[in-house]
Amino acid sequence: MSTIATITTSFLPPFNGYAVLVAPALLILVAFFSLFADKLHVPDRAAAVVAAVVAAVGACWMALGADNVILFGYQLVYTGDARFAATAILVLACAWFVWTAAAGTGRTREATALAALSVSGAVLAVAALDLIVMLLALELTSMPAYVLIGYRRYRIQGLEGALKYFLLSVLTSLFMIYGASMLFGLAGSTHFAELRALTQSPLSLLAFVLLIIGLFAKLSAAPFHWWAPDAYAGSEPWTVSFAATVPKFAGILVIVRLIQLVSTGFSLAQSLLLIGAVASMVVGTFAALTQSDTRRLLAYSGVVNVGYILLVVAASAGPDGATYSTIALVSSVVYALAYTAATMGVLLVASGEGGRLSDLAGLSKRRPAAAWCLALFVLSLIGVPPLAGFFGKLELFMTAWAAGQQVFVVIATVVTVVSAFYYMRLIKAAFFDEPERQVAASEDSAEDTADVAPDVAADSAAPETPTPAPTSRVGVGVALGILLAVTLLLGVLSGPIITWLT
Amino acid sequence: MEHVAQNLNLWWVLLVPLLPAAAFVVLLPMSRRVRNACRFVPIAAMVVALGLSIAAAVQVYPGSHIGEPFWQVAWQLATLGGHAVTISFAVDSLAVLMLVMVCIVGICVQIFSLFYMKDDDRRGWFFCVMALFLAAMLGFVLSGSLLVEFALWEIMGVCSYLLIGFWYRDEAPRKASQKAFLVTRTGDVGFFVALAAIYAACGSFEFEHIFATVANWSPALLMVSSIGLIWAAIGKSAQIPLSAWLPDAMAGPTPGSALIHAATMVVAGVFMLTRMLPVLTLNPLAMQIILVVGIITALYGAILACFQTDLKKVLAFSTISQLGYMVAAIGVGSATAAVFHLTTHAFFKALLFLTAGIIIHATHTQDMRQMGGLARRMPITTVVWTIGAFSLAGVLPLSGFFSKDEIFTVIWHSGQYWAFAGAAAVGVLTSLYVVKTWFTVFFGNSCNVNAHEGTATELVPVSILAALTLVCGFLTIPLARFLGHEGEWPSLTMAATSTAVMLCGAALGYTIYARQRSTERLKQIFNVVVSAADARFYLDWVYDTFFIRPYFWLSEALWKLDAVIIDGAVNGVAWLYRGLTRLINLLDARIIDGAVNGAAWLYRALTRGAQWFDSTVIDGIVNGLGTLSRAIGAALRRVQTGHLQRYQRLIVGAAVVIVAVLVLVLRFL
Amino acid sequence: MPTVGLTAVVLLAAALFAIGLYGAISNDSAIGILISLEIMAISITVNLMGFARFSSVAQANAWFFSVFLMVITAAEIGIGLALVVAVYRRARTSEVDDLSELKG
Amino acid sequence: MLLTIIIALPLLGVLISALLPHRAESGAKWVALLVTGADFVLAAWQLVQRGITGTTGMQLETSLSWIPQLSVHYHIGVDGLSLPLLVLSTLLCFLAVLASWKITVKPRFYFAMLCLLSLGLNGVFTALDLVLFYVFWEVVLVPMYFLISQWGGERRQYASIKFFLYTFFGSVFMLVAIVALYLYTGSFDLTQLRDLIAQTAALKGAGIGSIQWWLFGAFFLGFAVKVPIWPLHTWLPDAHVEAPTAGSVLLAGIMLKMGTYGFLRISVPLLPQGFSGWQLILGILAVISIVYGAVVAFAQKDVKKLVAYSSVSHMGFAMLGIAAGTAEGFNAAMAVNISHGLCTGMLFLLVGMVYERTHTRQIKDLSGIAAQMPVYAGIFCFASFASMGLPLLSGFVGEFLTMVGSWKSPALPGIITVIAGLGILCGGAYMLWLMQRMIFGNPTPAVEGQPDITLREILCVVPLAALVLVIGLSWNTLLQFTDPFAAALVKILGA
Repeated sequence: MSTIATITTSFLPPFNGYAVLVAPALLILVAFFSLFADKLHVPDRAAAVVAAVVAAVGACWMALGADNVILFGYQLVYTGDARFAATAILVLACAWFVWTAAAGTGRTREATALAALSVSGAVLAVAALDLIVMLLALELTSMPAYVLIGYRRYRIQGLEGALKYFLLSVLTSLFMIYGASMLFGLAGSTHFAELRALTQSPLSLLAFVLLIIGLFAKLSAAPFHWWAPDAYAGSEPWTVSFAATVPKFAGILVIVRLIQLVSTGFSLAQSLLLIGAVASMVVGTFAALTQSDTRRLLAYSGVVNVGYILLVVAASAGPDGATYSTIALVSSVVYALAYTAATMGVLLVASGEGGRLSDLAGLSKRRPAAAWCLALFVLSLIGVPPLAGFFGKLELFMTAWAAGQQVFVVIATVVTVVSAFYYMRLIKAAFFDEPERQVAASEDSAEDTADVAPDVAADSAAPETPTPAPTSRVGVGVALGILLAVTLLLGVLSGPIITWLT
Repeated sequence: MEHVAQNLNLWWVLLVPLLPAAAFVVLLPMSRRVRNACRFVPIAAMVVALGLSIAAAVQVYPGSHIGEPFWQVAWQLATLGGHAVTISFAVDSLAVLMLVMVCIVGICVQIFSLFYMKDDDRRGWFFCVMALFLAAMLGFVLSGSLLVEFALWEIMGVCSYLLIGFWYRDEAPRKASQKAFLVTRTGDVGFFVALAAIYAACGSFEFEHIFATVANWSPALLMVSSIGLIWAAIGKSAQIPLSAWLPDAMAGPTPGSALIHAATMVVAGVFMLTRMLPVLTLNPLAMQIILVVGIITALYGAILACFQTDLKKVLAFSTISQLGYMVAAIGVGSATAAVFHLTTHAFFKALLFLTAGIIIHATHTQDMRQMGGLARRMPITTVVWTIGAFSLAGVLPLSGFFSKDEIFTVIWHSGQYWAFAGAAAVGVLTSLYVVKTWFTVFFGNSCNVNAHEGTATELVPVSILAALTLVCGFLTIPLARFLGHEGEWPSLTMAATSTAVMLCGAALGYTIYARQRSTERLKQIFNVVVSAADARFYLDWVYDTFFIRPYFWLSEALWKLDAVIIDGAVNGVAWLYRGLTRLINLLDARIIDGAVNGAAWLYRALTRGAQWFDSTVIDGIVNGLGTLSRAIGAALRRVQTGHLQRYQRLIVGAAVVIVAVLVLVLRFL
Repeated sequence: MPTVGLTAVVLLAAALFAIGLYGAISNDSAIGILISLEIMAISITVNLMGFARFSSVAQANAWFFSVFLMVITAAEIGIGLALVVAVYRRARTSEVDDLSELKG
Repeated sequence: MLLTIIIALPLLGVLISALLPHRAESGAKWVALLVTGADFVLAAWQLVQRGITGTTGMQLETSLSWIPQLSVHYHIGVDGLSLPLLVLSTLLCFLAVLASWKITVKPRFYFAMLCLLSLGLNGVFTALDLVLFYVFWEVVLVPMYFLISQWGGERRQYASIKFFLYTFFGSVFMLVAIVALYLYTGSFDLTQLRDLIAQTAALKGAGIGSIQWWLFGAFFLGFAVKVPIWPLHTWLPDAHVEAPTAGSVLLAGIMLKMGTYGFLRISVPLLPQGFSGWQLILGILAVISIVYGAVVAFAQKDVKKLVAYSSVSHMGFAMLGIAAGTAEGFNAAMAVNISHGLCTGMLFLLVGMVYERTHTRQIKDLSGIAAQMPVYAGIFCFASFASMGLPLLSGFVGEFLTMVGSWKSPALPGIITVIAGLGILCGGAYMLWLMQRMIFGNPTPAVEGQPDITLREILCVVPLAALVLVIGLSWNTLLQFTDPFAAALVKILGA
């Protein structure tokens, strides 16, 4: 234990403040409250409103909280970047909850509960400095996501997507846990600081690789991204907007922190990450070019963006990477927020319309404000200044270039230019295409009611026809407004944000 | 020859060009009706300008050499890289002479057009543009820097464009104006290059600065600037090969042609050459070129004038040939001869044009064949035309004889005997076509019964010009001395030769045209020459086939290049993509049923992709990259088959591959 | 009888892990996959117990780790079975190969 | 502080006009008019004041740190090069708003986009920090894309996507060059970069193949697409034909100047050795642009396309001026920038007026305008003669100085100047050919009975015409600003 103390105190002054855990605790409470909402004769969307308020309070709490809080004997450490990440996650969650409260169709209580649990897991995961806590937090974040993907029980695609997501994730997380157990066995302790002291042996190397592969799967980085397109295409854009952003954000933080603290021991960490980065960029871009479904397109765009982040992480994992580790951490966190905010924005705009690109047709005529928000989110994803995407990419590429990955940065620039092609198709759909048929309900929602098999077993009580509560335009506006604010301000205020992160 | 003191303060001479300019500025914004009403404003302005120029002439009287200004004003136009660039106006003897000449002719033409244009509803605009033109010409004459000269040179070009195209409703004037402006601008390209070269050489455009440093210019620079200036003069003074625009310019109103295409603008080229003589004389080759061009143009103009049936075309070609004379005079280095001929020519050619205007107005046609026997119906016009025509031909007491004789003597003294022979031949032809027009228009069977004499407003200016043509001849000596050159009466032998030349032409003309004998037999004998002449020696044909038609073709071709090749490369992508997706679907059927584990399949897909990629590169379609990525994208989507088992195998396969690769790397590391 | 060494236990765990992995890959029915995933989880616990017993690692940590592992596995099975049942009710099959509607 | 106000004022316009309630939609144009008008007045007042005191070195500078980690500063300032362009940009934006008075399709967003475009343009011309410059460079791209794609002609979607991708393609290379410069010298600030580059050993090499040469090449790609220089120009005709009148006026009037401004502000002063390597290539490409633009313009059937190709030709003169590398050349480039902005702005406004009346831009349908609309025909002739380069008008200043500059330049052979002279002739040719077919002749059915030019439309054009005449008559009104900058530039190249 002494070695842990010396290492962590070298850069983290001890300070006991369990108050920081208020946010996750409140969220778990909200989850229980929303599960039993119908017992308390509370209207369906009230849960989402409460969750939104809690998330907002949690975000402020995290933002204004003290720095360098160490809990549970250095297992959970809220340094500057962890607090920023937690605030970011809570802001995203708050936006999602506001949107659900405003325009969630059908029963939203359970979705709120699941989301609240997942967020609390994510808030813990960003600060984990111990293998067990990390695994627990990651599982807590991703399990509700499996269920959220399959949320519409009466639609086979949703369930099929959820099952695939579940089985593949469990398989890869078992890889991860197996690797973690092996590392624990060899190093004698589960704390990252101890793992750094691990001597390099073929067995420990294999364990580390398995651990990283598990994390790759969580982030849907290439060779292990197969679940993402099917899982997202199966379910509604509303649930995908959560499942595609918050777990991924937590996964990014974990892998960045892990590489920063542990990788020095493993010389091959950099090449492994580079393989993952290049594979993700290449596979994600090519596959996305021919997509006709918004959710699938954003799934592949997610793969590409994770590729960019892995590139920076790989840069900081190199032999002389230590000098760049802080900037790498900072730029990857900033870029992760920029990317997730934009993706959630696009998906929330698409939730009102429907999953496929053709559903977005004529959006500029129906909902001009939403169409312009969509355009801004897409431009941020492309990386057009002065939006967040550009500054995120600028810092990412400059750090990677400075750390010596010039070749891969050139690949990344080419991928950015190619990505402009398929992102523009979103704008093209929203602004130029004319909606073919005037059927208000898109094909997904039509399916919701159509394939309710008549002879469904009694206990699953055919879903009461979802009394469509009126979507309050103000709520949708607020949700998109929050995300828009993040996209616009992150770029311009990147100066103070970086000072906060370091 | 004592020189007048240089410190005369002649600031008011600048008013001469400014008055018509003010008239233009006043008239421009007016509505059509108001502008028609105050047509007199420009005339008043010109009268005052004439007064001032005569006063200047008196003030400056004994005159001095060309290029030594009595008074000069300069101000700074701009600083270029810290180096100041100035523009200036200078009053010297040549300028004053030209001021007087231009003002006289200008006033006569304006008074004439009062009547001639009285029933045209846009006459106000006509006077407005005339005023601008006169202002530009007067300014041009007074300019002391090459840049000012060039600027006003182009303003005159625009005015001629507007005047030729005055009746823009019909086709001919529109085409003629554009042709005139473009051909003159072709000349201006030379002026541009010359200006750039001169500025590069001596860093300024002022004449005295240029003349001071011209001695130590590099020969290449001297050649370029002189060739450029000559090319510009050729363009402006309608010399060969850029003379095609002047005959077509007759489509404009006659008074306009009288002022611009006889008296003033076309001589601008000659005037500029006289101004830049000190530079040109240093370059013997340039002088030789000028001489050759002058003589050839004179011959070209004279020959074609004989074959014209349109009265105004005859005068146009006659102007071209007389300009050839002036250019030849400069070619042999004598500025005074050229200027003297320029002045006399201005008077009698303006006279001829205005009289032609009266005749056309009376007979309502420009075709000489429909005219005849006008002498009886229009006596005064006939007398006045005779004075002008005979002065053109070079009959003894008239001014034409003296100025032409001056040129003959100068060419003779220069020792270029071939040039003298050419000049003589032109003299013969000139008197030939003068006599021809004289007989066909005024004598023979009278076919215009209702032809009536011109009104007073027409005849007054014409008679003034006629008087001047009579008087000018006797001013040879004082004029020469005014320009600072020791003039003397033409020697007896030279006078005899030129009269002989004139009489020979006249006799030839009398025999052919006096007795209305049919000229068909003559036409068969010289049929080749006649058909060539009809086509103006194929000059226009050369323009069309070598310049205008290829230019149209080139612009179409380049636009297609632009639209097809450069654009095609960019939006060729869409067409390519459709073709290749069909190819992929074909391959698609075979891959799926092959149950392959992830790693092996990935490898084969890459090799096939590489082989397919080579075939596209070999075709050289670089932009296929966009399509390639879509094709690979489509191929990758094939892997995403939705079968869970496949995904699991892919994951495990990938993990195995990665571990294998890392282990290999570890061993070699 | 020869004492069982650390390497023996680790090898056993690795073998169990491999069996579970093969079961997950080759099985068609979802239930089959779930069961093999459980086998893999158990192999991790065996591995942990091996380290706890033989290597100098703090035993308490190993026990915590395996307890938490069991918690995670229990949760996963709960969700997994719920999903399989829901899929069965909707598509009348739990054969994974039939569920290939989502692709591209 | 005043400069920040000038830049940020249009932002106010964007916010107000975008957030107007649906009922008060028509108020948007008044808001835009007010904002751009105030912006122009402020900028013009600065110009007049600077005119009196002279502009040596950077004026109205403000520098705040924006991203300290990357040493990126919000550093803006104005000097002889950028002040005239800033005034031209604010003037053209004001006139563009005045010209689009009859926009009825979603006016709030239209005028918001115009104000955003004005903000971007003001920013580009005053930014003195490479990242800030790049940000404003891209900001200009987005509103123009929406202006063309939302309010354009039939093939507007194709034209806008092509416009976006062409410029985006160019600017990616520019970004790479900016980042490379930062990595070599550690600073983005334009004022310090020159001596930093001079000191860093890595960037020492001159001539082809040296690092400076490659950097100049990357910047060249970014700016050449914008100028546009010959092979990269195919987006211009499409973008112009499909853009609304106000869009074309701004696109041709001021956005093309961003390219030449980029060369004069970044490429030439910062990379003198790189510039000397590229000088001949630039010269040749410029002359090709001049002749190519003029010849192809001759074959056009659509008036707007003709004027678009004429812009390619005129900007070719600006590039030739820059390639010459002499004081006259740089003055010429800046003179062409301003005078082309004025002349082409006038031409596009006039073409827009004809389009508003006859709804056709095909030359064969339009003729005899002089008979039907005499005052309009007069102004059109004035604008055509100005763009043809007639002396006493501003077109002549630029073209003449380019000829003089390129002749004096040691790097360019004499033949280039002669070809440029031919280019001027071809320029005259297509303008006269257009006037002959469109203005003169008998009125066609489309032109018959059209009302003459109205007062509002005259107000659009008169300021431009006045400036063209003033600059044409006394060259010093413009050259007093540009000459100190040109002299400084020549000193840098000389050193």
